[in-house]
Amino acid sequence: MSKIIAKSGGVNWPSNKVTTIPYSVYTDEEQYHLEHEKIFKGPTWNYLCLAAELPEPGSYFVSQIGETPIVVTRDLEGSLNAFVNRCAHRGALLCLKKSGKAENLTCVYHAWSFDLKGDLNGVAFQRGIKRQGGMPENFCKDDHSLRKLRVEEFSGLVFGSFSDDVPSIEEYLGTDISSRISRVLKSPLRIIGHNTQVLNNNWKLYFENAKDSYHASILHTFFTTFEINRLNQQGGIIVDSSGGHHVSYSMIDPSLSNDEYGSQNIRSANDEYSLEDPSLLESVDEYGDGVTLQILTVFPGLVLQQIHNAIAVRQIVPTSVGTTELVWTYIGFEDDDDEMIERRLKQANLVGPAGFISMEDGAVGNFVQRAIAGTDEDLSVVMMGGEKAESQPFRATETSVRGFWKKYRSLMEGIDPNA
Amino acid sequence: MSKIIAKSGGVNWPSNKVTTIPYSVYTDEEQYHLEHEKIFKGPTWNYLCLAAELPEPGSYFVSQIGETPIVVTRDLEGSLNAFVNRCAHRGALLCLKKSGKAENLTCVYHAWSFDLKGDLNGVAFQRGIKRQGGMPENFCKDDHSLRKLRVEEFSGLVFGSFSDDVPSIEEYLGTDISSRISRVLKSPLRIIGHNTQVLNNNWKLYFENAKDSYHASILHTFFTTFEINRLNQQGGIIVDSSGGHHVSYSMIDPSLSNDEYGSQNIRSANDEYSLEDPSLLESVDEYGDGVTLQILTVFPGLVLQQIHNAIAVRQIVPTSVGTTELVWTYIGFEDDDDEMIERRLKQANLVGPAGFISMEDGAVGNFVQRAIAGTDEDLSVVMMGGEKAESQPFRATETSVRGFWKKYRSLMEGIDPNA
Amino acid sequence: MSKIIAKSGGVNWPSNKVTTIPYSVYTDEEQYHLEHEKIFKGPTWNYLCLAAELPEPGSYFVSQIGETPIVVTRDLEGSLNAFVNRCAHRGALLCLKKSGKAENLTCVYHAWSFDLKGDLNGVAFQRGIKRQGGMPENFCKDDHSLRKLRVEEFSGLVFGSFSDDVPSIEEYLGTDISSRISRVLKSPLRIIGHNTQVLNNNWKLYFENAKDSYHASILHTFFTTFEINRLNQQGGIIVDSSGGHHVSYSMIDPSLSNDEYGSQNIRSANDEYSLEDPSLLESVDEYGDGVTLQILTVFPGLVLQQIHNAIAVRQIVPTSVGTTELVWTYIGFEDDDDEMIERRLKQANLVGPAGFISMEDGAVGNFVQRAIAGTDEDLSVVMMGGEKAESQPFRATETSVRGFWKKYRSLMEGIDPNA
Amino acid sequence: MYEDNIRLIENLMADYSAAIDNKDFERWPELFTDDGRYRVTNSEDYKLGYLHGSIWANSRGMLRDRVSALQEANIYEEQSYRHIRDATRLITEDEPNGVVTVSSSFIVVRTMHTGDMHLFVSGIYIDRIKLHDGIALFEERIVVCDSQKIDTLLAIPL
Amino acid sequence: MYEDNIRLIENLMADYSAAIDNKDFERWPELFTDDGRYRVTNSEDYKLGYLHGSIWANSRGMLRDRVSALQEANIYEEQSYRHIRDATRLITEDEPNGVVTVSSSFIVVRTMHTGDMHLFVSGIYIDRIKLHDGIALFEERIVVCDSQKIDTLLAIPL
Amino acid sequence: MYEDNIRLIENLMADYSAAIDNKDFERWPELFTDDGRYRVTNSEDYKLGYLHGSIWANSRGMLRDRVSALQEANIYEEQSYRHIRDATRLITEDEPNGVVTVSSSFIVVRTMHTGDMHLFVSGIYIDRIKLHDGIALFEERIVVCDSQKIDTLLAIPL
Ligand code: FES
Ligand code: FES
Ligand code: FES
Ligand SMILES: [Fe+3]
Ligand SMILES: [Fe+3]
Ligand SMILES: [Fe+3]
Repeated sequence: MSKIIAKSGGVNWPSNKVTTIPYSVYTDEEQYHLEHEKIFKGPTWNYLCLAAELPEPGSYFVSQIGETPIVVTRDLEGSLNAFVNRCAHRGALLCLKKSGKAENLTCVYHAWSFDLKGDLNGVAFQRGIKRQGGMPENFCKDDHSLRKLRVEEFSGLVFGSFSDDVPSIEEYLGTDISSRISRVLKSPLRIIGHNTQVLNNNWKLYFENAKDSYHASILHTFFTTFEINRLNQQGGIIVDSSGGHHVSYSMIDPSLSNDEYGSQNIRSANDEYSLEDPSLLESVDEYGDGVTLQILTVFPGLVLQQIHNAIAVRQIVPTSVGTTELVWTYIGFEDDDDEMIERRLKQANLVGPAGFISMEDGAVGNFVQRAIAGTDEDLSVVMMGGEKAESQPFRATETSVRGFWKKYRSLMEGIDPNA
Repeated sequence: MSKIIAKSGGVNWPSNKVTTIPYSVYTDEEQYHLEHEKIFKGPTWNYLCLAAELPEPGSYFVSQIGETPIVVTRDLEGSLNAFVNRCAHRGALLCLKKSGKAENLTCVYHAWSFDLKGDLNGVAFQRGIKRQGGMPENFCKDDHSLRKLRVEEFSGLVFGSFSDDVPSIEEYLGTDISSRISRVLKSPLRIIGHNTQVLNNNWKLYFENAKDSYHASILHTFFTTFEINRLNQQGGIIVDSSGGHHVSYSMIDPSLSNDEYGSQNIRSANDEYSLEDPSLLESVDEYGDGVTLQILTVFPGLVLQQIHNAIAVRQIVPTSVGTTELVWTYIGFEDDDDEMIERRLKQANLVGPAGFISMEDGAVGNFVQRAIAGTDEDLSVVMMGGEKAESQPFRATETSVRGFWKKYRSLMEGIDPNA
Repeated sequence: MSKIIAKSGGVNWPSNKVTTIPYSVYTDEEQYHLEHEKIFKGPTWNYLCLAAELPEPGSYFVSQIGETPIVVTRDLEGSLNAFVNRCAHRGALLCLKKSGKAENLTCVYHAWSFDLKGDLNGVAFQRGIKRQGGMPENFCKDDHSLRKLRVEEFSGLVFGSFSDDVPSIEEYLGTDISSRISRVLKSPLRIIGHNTQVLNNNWKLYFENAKDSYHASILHTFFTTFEINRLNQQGGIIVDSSGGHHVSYSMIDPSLSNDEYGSQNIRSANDEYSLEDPSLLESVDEYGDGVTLQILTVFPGLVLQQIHNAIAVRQIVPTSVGTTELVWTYIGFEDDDDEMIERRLKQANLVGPAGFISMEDGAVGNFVQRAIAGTDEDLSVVMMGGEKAESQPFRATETSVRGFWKKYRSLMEGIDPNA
Repeated sequence: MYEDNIRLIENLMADYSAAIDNKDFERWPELFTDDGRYRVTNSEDYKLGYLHGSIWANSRGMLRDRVSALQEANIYEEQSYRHIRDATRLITEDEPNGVVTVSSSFIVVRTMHTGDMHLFVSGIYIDRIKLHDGIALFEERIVVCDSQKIDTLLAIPL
Repeated sequence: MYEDNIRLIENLMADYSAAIDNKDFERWPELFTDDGRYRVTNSEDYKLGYLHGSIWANSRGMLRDRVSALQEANIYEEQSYRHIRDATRLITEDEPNGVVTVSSSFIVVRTMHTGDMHLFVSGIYIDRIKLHDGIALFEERIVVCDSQKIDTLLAIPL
Repeated sequence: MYEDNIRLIENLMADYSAAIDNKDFERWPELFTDDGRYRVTNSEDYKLGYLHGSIWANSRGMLRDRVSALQEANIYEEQSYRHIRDATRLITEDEPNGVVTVSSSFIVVRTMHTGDMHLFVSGIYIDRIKLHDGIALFEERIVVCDSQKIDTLLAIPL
């Protein structure tokens, strides 16, 4: 095993580069606990939900940051609030349903109640009964608010942060990422479905996978076969300056041949394969820019996907060092006509837990988790496209994966990695 | 996070008071391991079973202290014994059934056998076969007894201790608690049923819940609604000097109005609600003292409950830092007539895993366990009724919960908390 | 608890003998992790599979060492190879099936491909696409082979080692063990079945059980009752000089009475019991040496069993500190005639998860694991037949269990135990 | 037994599971006679002859009260059951009184609103069914769970 | 409903489960009409009226394409299902069009090639069945899973 | 197949599950013909044509011996099974010999005396059933478990 130059939690890093990753980063309990402090409760913006999940004043919605349960509310003035979903008295869950509507949040255990801003406004029997019992005179409700988060909305996405130091969400995202989020979330949303995929692997393995443009046309042969996307299309990768966020996009260019592929002789070259009902792939260029695929990630846990007319938001929720939940929300827009709705429903076959071009992503992280058992002293290699984490005008690269590790190490170790 | 003034296991206490409790006390593995040494194997009396489970000489019954399996026996002289249910040879479970009758306990693995006092009285092939093999000459059976516990019985309750220092059970309980145990267990018992409730939370969260008179009329709306019990009844809390044990009792006083309730405007005020078959609540004052409810706890794991004519013993058995089993034994008395038996069976609907006034207790501990995930650096607040853990003539208090923490901290840290 | 004289992981040893074993050796996470370094990846030969599972060039078979997944291949020259079943790029499982045939092993994630010797021979888009992207110029395939193991075959058994220091397999086994392996695996094998038994206990408890000749006639009453094997037969134990390997054998001697048994008065003396279909036990002396039973173990995880004509190989695979899998392969020989095949199928009722004389072994380790919960500070006793780990001409002994601990401690602590 | 009685019984069984699994709880008490008995016990208590039930009723009124409590008083997280039943076996048939005793093995899978799902209970139903005027009702249903353990709580009847 | 129609429906149900559990996948689309609809959803989405399905088809062709992808394109570890169904309940009967709507509770146990087995899904089938010339085919099968969670991936249809 | 034969087969199936789940073990061998065959295997071995069985018998005597061992010789913790079977499917019918081949999917839930319960086995029964003089008996029952893994031990037959 290579010599140690840096250490965080129980993980030893062989260098200050991001080209070799110790596998213990996916298995070490101490590291996982430290991630809660340095990343999830650190200077980051964590995706919480769509603003559309909170349609009116009094709406609340339950989400999660790291393993911490969070409740998001729209208060009576219509502004958004977020706090830990935990009563300030003895710590019971405050909201017991996924979502709902309320003027106050009242805990079932002893009926302490909180307004939608998270402030304590009622303590059952505070003065006791018949002047017996109750809370001490010096008890002050203002000292017992819920644990509040900062919350900001961007293009209908709601983000929360435990940190006072993190800049505004737009500054955090940067203009490149912001503009490509707005591009997709162009108008009022309509939610068309939800589900949750249970991933038997560390959360980072999924986030890397979403950033990994190298695997797209190889692991998912459906892509190549049906010319939905391939590396020899026009396209590229944008990585923000922090490294944490990225966009991968591509445009079909049917003129290009498959020879590059044949010459690679890899599993995915299979052109005689054809669909009996090709309507699955009849898509429209709803953005008018010819971009057929845009995968965008925001550190540490959001994926925004546009694949033809299939649009979805994925939230990555860690549940233990070795398990993760991927919360899918499938969306369209208020102004979709019936044809567009049916188109989105058909194309939804491409994505999600049963998606023709995404089901593999639910398993491949677990393939790594199982493969490193017993030998997590070894290293993973991230060298495709160089050693840096800059934007690149092609997709045969792991630049955005390196970007992830650049951001991750800077937060975990407080260093400035060589990337 | 508040500054540390004391530390046990992986838990940091902000002060020597018992009014704020760090949530990590419910999640920390190191703390949980230390509890086995300091509490379960420490100077405490742990409830094991009812003497009625051991009807005759030769009876044995399997129980648990902390995670340690225990077997209780009634030896041929009729006296009670207890030891770890683990063979002194290679450690196999000795008794494989929940209960039974035997003259010797013989291990299935290599047939070492032990008498009902836990002494080794037979080693298969001790002298080998045909003078070949067998145990060394210097092997002495007396050095290989089972690991024995002290055992004492009080009012038909059997307790065990790993400690030689703990005083007798009556002294441990004190007169206030002793007398109220004897009050309920007035005459020869008849067991009418068993079941076990699996709690997905740390054991302490359930024990606190049983001591918590504050929640009773709020979480369990059935109480209030049917005037089975409410805070504006006569009643009170007795906490013993150690803090570990308590009694909460009340007597119906129908004259009192519900206005106090209305004014609190909490979930549980719902008086138009009526039963189609009110026979459920037709109870008799079998103790002749008008006490309709008595909840009694003995540190660290016993709850004795009388609610009208529904009588039950609950044993709290930790199974991991985050899971617990609650073993219910439902009882009546030998001299119950048929009406009383039916009355107890009907009123049993009030308690247990499906109990109208107890089912919530099976879930609320888990609400806390889930709510503190990822943020167990925060604090729980226990201030209702002051800062002390003394007896109080009212029930709008958390005094017995503070009592628990007083006893707990004195054992875990060897300090004398300010309570 | 006795004073500490040695420590490995979180385990304290009371002496340098192997007659008392601290129970924490079966429960301590740190110890379990250290076992992977010192034992499974240390100077040992780990059983992987039968050579018969790799019939021809291109065959591969997936196995495990400790928790590490391993793939064994037969390369195009027909020689055997083994490596960690983990891609050298980002660490995905390379072989996704239990076994198969291939000329190259291609990873599904990014299509890196490896030859059957474990060398990297293809990197998808290594040169990028249209001269864009791809791997750095200085990237050298030779630096990215799979993690290779040493592999050796003996009598149709395939072993692998992470260590360069361990001597050849024959030297590792020694002549006594080698010759008795060859005795059983006399000619070309025929596999007649597989299954896997999930053991809810630490791996060592099962390995000790397989070495423990003391329990055989006591735990498994079927043995005694049907004179398949008993302690008062001729027989004995061979322990190799390292202590790690052993052979236990016996020959029927019907002349001998059961009095020894009666006098022990243990569970297993039950001679009135008879079979309705005795054909179960009609066996033939296929080795012509009258040996009706031979149980052989190779440190750290192989059991080779001959019981009459029931022959099986058992691989012990740890899956966590408290769980283990026992992989059974039931075998015969190519030259078995139909009668012999039916005989083996009938006698297979004796062994395996439902075996008349082995089912108990699947449970007894779990009896220990449960019995030591909460009190693993205590000690297990291994004194039958003395304090040493030498070969002995009788079976009322635990000499081969002591042998296990001798080998175990020498690897874990680097000491030379007094045995 | 007559074909049509078999059909009546099978429909009663299916209506019972559907009433609970579809949360049509008001329908549940109506599948019992006025003095219908219902008890949830476990194989250990049942063998020992203990009469206790986690849920115990000897009137349709008590069953209706259980439903009201479920809907108006008790606090529990949103959850749903899924019953899967094995074949119905005839045990005894009391022609004159038109009462049939049958049993059937079952499992119940419980799914919480969070999406967490697990095998909640396995056991056997022991039923006395009253057949009258082409209507079948439970005179008694004893739910014998194989395990004495109940996870968290038993809010919805089995 | 006529006895023989009941038999046709029961056979269709059994053929469906057998086709999937025995990995006779080509048989699966043939149990639907040409314009057969198939959707896998969950109780939450179903209640909210969301139209999305993890698997969504409105033609037999789409079902056949799902099978080809399963066999030619997608990567997943070898695995098999085991369906256990409860009784079929009649919901509505549309004589003139020979279309019957029925429902049945089910569970699916999934076993991986590694031997790891678990309760994968519980839920209810809501089926519109076309009966014509002594043949029964699915005009629509909606698979409503009780949980919105799916472990790892959903490769084989439910 | 004749209605009454179907009833005979369904009763045999139900008696089999009940004999085991109710621990009426002596009844179990009597559901087989004198030369009845019984084998517990797994889908992997079954596909590969391996003949081994964890439990393997080719006579009613061997089945009775299994029961005696279970009751007199072997040590195992008290435990019980709960069988849930899906519909019986006809595979082939050999009129002249009155032998019918059928299959049915099943699961078995195992509950230990401690109250721990889990999904123990899922699989399929493949049965050759002899129908003679209004009596149905197993000429062969092959129990094909979906998984090759068996938790702890297999004491009670499946
Ligand atoms: S825990 Fe919320 S009010 Fe007490
Ligand atoms: S472990 Fe009990 S006799 Fe050996
Ligand atoms: S992980 Fe194997 S090729 Fe990338
Ligand atoms: Fe992907
Ligand atoms: Fe309570
Ligand atoms: Fe053994």
